Amino acid sequence: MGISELLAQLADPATIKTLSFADRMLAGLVVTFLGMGITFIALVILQIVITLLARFTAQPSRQPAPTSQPAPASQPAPAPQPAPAVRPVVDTPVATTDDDEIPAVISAVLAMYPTRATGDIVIRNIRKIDSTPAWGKAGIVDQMNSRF
Amino acid sequence: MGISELLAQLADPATIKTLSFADRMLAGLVVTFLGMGITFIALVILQIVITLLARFTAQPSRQPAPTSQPAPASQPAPAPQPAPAVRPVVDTPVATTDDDEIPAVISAVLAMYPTRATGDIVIRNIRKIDSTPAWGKAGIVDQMNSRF
Amino acid sequence: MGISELLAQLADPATIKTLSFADRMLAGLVVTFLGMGITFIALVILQIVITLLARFTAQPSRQPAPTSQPAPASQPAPAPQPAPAVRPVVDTPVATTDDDEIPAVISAVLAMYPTRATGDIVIRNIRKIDSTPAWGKAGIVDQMNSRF
Amino acid sequence: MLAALAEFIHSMGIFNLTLGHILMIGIACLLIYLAIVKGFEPLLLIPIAFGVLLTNLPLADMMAEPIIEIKDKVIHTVQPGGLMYYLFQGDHLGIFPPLIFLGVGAMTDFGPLIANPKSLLLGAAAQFGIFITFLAAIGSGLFTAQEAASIGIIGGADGPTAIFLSSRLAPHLLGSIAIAAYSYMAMVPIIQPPIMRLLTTKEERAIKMTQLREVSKKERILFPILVTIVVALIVPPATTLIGMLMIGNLFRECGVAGRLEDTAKNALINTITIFLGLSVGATATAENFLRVETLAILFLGVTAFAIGTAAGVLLAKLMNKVMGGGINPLIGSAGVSAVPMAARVSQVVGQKENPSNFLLMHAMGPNVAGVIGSAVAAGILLSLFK
Amino acid sequence: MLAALAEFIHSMGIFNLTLGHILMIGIACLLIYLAIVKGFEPLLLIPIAFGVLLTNLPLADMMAEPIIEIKDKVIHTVQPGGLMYYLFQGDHLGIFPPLIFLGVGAMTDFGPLIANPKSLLLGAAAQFGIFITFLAAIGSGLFTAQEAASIGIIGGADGPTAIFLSSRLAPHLLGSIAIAAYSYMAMVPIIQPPIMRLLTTKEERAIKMTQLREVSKKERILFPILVTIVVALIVPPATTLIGMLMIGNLFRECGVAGRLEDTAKNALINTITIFLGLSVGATATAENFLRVETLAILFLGVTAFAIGTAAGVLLAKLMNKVMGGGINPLIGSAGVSAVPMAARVSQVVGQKENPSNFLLMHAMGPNVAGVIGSAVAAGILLSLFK
Amino acid sequence: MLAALAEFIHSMGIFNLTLGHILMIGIACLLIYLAIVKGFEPLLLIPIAFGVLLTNLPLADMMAEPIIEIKDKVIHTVQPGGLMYYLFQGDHLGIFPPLIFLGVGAMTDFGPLIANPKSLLLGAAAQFGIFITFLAAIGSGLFTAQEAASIGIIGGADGPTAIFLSSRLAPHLLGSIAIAAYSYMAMVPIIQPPIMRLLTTKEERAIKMTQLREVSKKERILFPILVTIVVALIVPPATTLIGMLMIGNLFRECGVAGRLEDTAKNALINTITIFLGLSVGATATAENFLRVETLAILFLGVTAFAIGTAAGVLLAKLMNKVMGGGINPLIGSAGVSAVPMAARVSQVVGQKENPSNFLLMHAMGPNVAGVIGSAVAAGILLSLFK
Ligand code: NA
Ligand code: NA
Ligand code: NA
Repeated sequence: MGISELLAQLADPATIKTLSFADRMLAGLVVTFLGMGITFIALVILQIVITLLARFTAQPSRQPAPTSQPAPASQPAPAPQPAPAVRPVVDTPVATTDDDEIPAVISAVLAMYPTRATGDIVIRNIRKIDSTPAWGKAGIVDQMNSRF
Repeated sequence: MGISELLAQLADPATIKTLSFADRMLAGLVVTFLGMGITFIALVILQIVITLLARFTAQPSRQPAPTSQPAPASQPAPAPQPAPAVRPVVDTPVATTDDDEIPAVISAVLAMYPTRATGDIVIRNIRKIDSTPAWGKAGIVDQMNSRF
Repeated sequence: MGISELLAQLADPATIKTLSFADRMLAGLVVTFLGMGITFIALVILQIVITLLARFTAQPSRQPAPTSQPAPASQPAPAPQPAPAVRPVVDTPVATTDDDEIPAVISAVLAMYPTRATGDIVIRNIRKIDSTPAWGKAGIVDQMNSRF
Repeated sequence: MLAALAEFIHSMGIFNLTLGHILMIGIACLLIYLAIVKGFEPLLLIPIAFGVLLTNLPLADMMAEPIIEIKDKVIHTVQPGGLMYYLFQGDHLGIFPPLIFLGVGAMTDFGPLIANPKSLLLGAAAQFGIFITFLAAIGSGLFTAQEAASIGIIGGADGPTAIFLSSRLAPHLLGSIAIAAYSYMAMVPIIQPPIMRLLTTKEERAIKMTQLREVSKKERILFPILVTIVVALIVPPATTLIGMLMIGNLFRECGVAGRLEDTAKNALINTITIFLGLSVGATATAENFLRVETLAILFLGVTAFAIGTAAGVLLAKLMNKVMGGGINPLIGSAGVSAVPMAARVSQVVGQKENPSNFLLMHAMGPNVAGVIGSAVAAGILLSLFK
Repeated sequence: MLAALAEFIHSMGIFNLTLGHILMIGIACLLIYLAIVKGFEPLLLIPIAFGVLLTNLPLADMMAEPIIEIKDKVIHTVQPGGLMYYLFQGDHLGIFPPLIFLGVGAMTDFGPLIANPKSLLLGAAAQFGIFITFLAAIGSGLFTAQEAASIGIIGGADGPTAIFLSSRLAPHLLGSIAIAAYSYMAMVPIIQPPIMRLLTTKEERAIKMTQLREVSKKERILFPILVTIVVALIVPPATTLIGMLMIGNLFRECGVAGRLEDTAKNALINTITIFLGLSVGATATAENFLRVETLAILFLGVTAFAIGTAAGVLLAKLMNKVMGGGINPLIGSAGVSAVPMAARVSQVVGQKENPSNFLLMHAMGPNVAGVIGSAVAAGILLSLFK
Repeated sequence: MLAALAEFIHSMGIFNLTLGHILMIGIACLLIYLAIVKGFEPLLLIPIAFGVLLTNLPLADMMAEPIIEIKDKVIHTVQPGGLMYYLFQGDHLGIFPPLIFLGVGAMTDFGPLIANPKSLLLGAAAQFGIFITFLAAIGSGLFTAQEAASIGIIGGADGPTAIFLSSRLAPHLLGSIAIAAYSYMAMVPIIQPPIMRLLTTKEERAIKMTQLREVSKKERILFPILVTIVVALIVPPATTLIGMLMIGNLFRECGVAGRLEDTAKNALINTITIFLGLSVGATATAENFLRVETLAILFLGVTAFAIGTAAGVLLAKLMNKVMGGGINPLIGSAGVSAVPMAARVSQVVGQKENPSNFLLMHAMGPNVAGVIGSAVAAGILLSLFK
């Protein structure tokens, strides 16, 4: 019995019961090799593609520091803080340098209040205007402004 | 004709027209007694269960005052205010003591503006971080922090 | 062949291929006249209705100035500013006079921060309480307040 | 050319307009007026009224059924149905009302009920309106038992429950019943006070109630789970409504599912409300609505509200006597549900008699109990007449 | 083992990739580039482009039809369909475009139109593009009347209307038509100005318009109701689109349904936009899209835009002459819809001629009138060719 | 009267309660306890547990199939199905899991993976758990290949992938598999650390990693497009999951679709989570769940997690040796996904050894790679066993 036929019998719920333990294990091992093999091949190709991507999009001397320095909102801070049940998070969907400073202002205003209360709130509402004003049309405003 | 049979005839749109007024009313009364009876039984059992629940969850000496003192956001205030068309409501999904104070700060900031304007706004955006940062995983963060 | 029949043949994917170019163009012209005619009729009737509407809802001496002076949130400002990528927009679903002033206060607070950052944010969260507190019931609160 | 034009003109709505259509468009406009200007349950009456309007515009065919074809085990839609037909499937299949209950549960504070479980008795008593009206509808000889049950449920003062029950028992009456239910819920401040004053003495109305105890978080979390189990074990057909109400409430109270609570009580319930309102209104076509039965439904519906109010007040009176005082009978009327309007009515009527009286939180107990009570009653009617 | 591996390798997408797939993947990437880098209607072009990408990845079968079986009055799905198949049902059954209109209505301020009802004439004139293009498509001999009507509607400059009409008349062209419509809507600032300058004199472009009057709340509330009734009575098949646009606007203007307005113009429209965009894009398979007809559609589509623009400007010119001045012909081009881009183009072109000129609010009137006009035209085409 | 009452009483749930029901209700309550008090994945376990509760309340029939009738090319629903039946169609037809992935993509920052593409190897290695467990399940003789594949995928530590695969291969095990997957994902901080310590030396755990490089916006935008194309060309059946994950991520990174990102990661994912959780839980009826196979699934599931963890750590160890150091093997365990819990575990275990060590961002790379890896593995299993 060839491997292909064995796999076919394994895949058919009607015939799998007829396989011996050894056959089942053999077929299972083939699936495991095939599966892990393809998984590795797929992810290795992805790795190569992403590595090439980095090379092709390399920017000579743009100072990228501020762009990504503030940790994205959806990641927990790495530092082991003293078990804070909740922490302030600023959900700015389209984070830019300036955006990251706005919450600081608001937080400063809120910090006028004494206790740890400010540590407990999340400013979730500061948003870029990008797609807000007229639905489906905003993206092109810049284009227009630069054209005329 | 037994009561069960009468009820069956009442329930069948094809036979209800054949019932006399007296039969219809009799059947209807049975439904009323049955219906109100079961409704009362169900809610009385619920009453007993909830009363028992209170007994089993009784806490000896935890001072619960501040937890529920502030009226939940979704209930209109009981006091008959001088017909305010709208009132400020603070929608804090997971209300805690501290949360209830944050809006006070913001309101105070807003109150720098003179007229009744502040009476007209709703601060809806102060939220606990509870489940915000990484979807579906936040609940366990405390558990981890306490474990390690 | 009458116009109706011609139109019927045009509308049938099976017969349109049998029409001559002249017939197709004739039928197409009929559709164009009919289409533009009905479109104009419909919109002219709408024009008349709206004009009458204005007459019937005319208010003698209500000073309407402040109601609509602030440009509605969903329209970009007309003035050609020096290519601002994004501009502050205040999304107040139910705009009233007072509402329009609240954002000014908040903006003023934010403006304590020096750079152009304030020009980049959108305050989207100031909302009237109208339908917030108890779902589906708020609209009638005024009615009650005025009745009792 | 003229023939083509004439043909087109005949396909215009205006040349197919009947008196029935005009009347129904008028009713739609009246409902919009009541919703916007008078503030009658606007969040539901506006979509319902617009649905009535759309469905009565001739030839718009918003409720048209799709034509399908099954070939080689694949379903093809040959001609799509109307938008309202598709939205209506959410009512017809019983999907929308429980999803609305999900959101209602996420908005509801059952604390006053947990603090005072006796409220449940008042929430039960107010369901008398449902069954007495059922009896009257049966007696009238105009309706089948299924129709009578659907009419009675108007007295439950709970829109989603009324729509859930009547979509299963009497779908052709859905429009009239929904319109009656929401209109009367909006008119609770007009319907209830005279009945409340009639059945109570000045002294009773002035009774002050002691402040409710604190309710612990543990109780709040266990409450929805226990209610679901208890109700489902007694009246299984009520499980869908009660279960969704309670999972919504569990999202609210558990403290770790704020995201789900937020969506359940905002985006989700609003979306479903628009769809449900429009499609329920769209069932009120001229031929369905302009009948003597509709008048009977409207009359029986207001009767159901009145009887429910009276039953609640009378039981509260009795409880006050039996339990040695301390219960203001005015809170009994809140048992009809119509959350939170009926509880506010108790508060306002009570405060007129005694300005230092604050009944609101006490009335919220029977008020939310009335929601559970109506769902239970609907479950009983379903198991009897489905 | 090697045989099994070989078999597996043959089931890989890469060994089934055709030139058509590669071209379409290239087109998808181009559209994503235009959307993100050039800002072409990103909210719709990104989902559409990604749908094009997904549907052209071989063997992914995202559009596979489900296989069902009916046994004992119960439908069983034997093999589920692809995700895009299910999402596409929302387009195919005509559900998504009206829901998008619901959200658009909740976002649209019809004030400028109410203040200046003459705008409606310009909104009508701009529909010439639809019908002239229809005529050209018919003349070309390449298309059936249904296909020609769907191509013409690109000139309506209104995505949901174009998708609604073509999903009913020519579903196989849906992908090309949607891509053309949204691309050209994004290119309005490139297409329109030369035509506008060509057809107007320097003096006309410099005309200043008097400020629009205030619009009362009552007018704003009655407007959506009246428009629905009037349009539906004249062109019943336009009721679905116009009705949903107007109920959305009523939520916005009535002042008591803020919750519904909020959901309609945020969570609901965004969700539908994602579903509609992806599934419309997924109809653009290589075999559907890589045809000479697609080139014809792209060419006819831009023609439709140009003719609509010209018709609007010319009628505005005429109105200016007939009505004794005061109407800047530049606002006529805004009648093609493409809200609010076309109105901004009027503003910018006008201000170049006369920096103290503010045409934006005046152009918003024809702009929103163009939305109504296109829906009316779509209704007429539906009633002629469905 | 008594007969009627007796009949009614027999239709009560409590008189139809079996031991199986009681056990399942107990399990539901235990899951709710774990979710709320112990914080085990509450956003999914609460809906799942409530679904288990609802489906095991006798006679509630929440999963009842609808009865339909086809007459004149129109489908009529004669008797509506249960609410859970309708919600379950979203799982059964494979619609909900990819929509959850859409939201997950909108929430996920793939930056750490782009900065360090070697992470992908670790994300691949951790999938060993899936296949070894598949082998064990096949060897046990208890399961078909379809069932064994569905059990193995628990080791992917990714809820939507597990539900997507098992809804297609072994729908009857869906409840047990989902419960196992989410429970073990919540228990990652308990399962992983001992294995990680066992397989690494103190020195290895103390290795400090250099800071990750900046990732440009261009890379972030191109990444989701490239991943979609590459994965789809190699494993077409993975396209649905990976494609939706990546369009969600594109919304997030492109900077011009904030509205869509916002809805995808809030209203939409929350709604789908509620529906998916409830309906997946509702498949866990007593007769489906209370079997020896469930115990085997639970045991095999935790084995899969353990093997995946070990494989990740061992490959990281190897990479550290081969590549000349600088790779802390602790980040390998994060390859099982369970985002971001597994990455946090790497961080915490590493910091115990060396308090100045910050592995979190380095572990996020394998962590998100594990999501891609599991979807690829699921695609391979689908193509082998569908
Ligand atoms: Na009630
Ligand atoms: Na248009
Ligand atoms: Na994984």
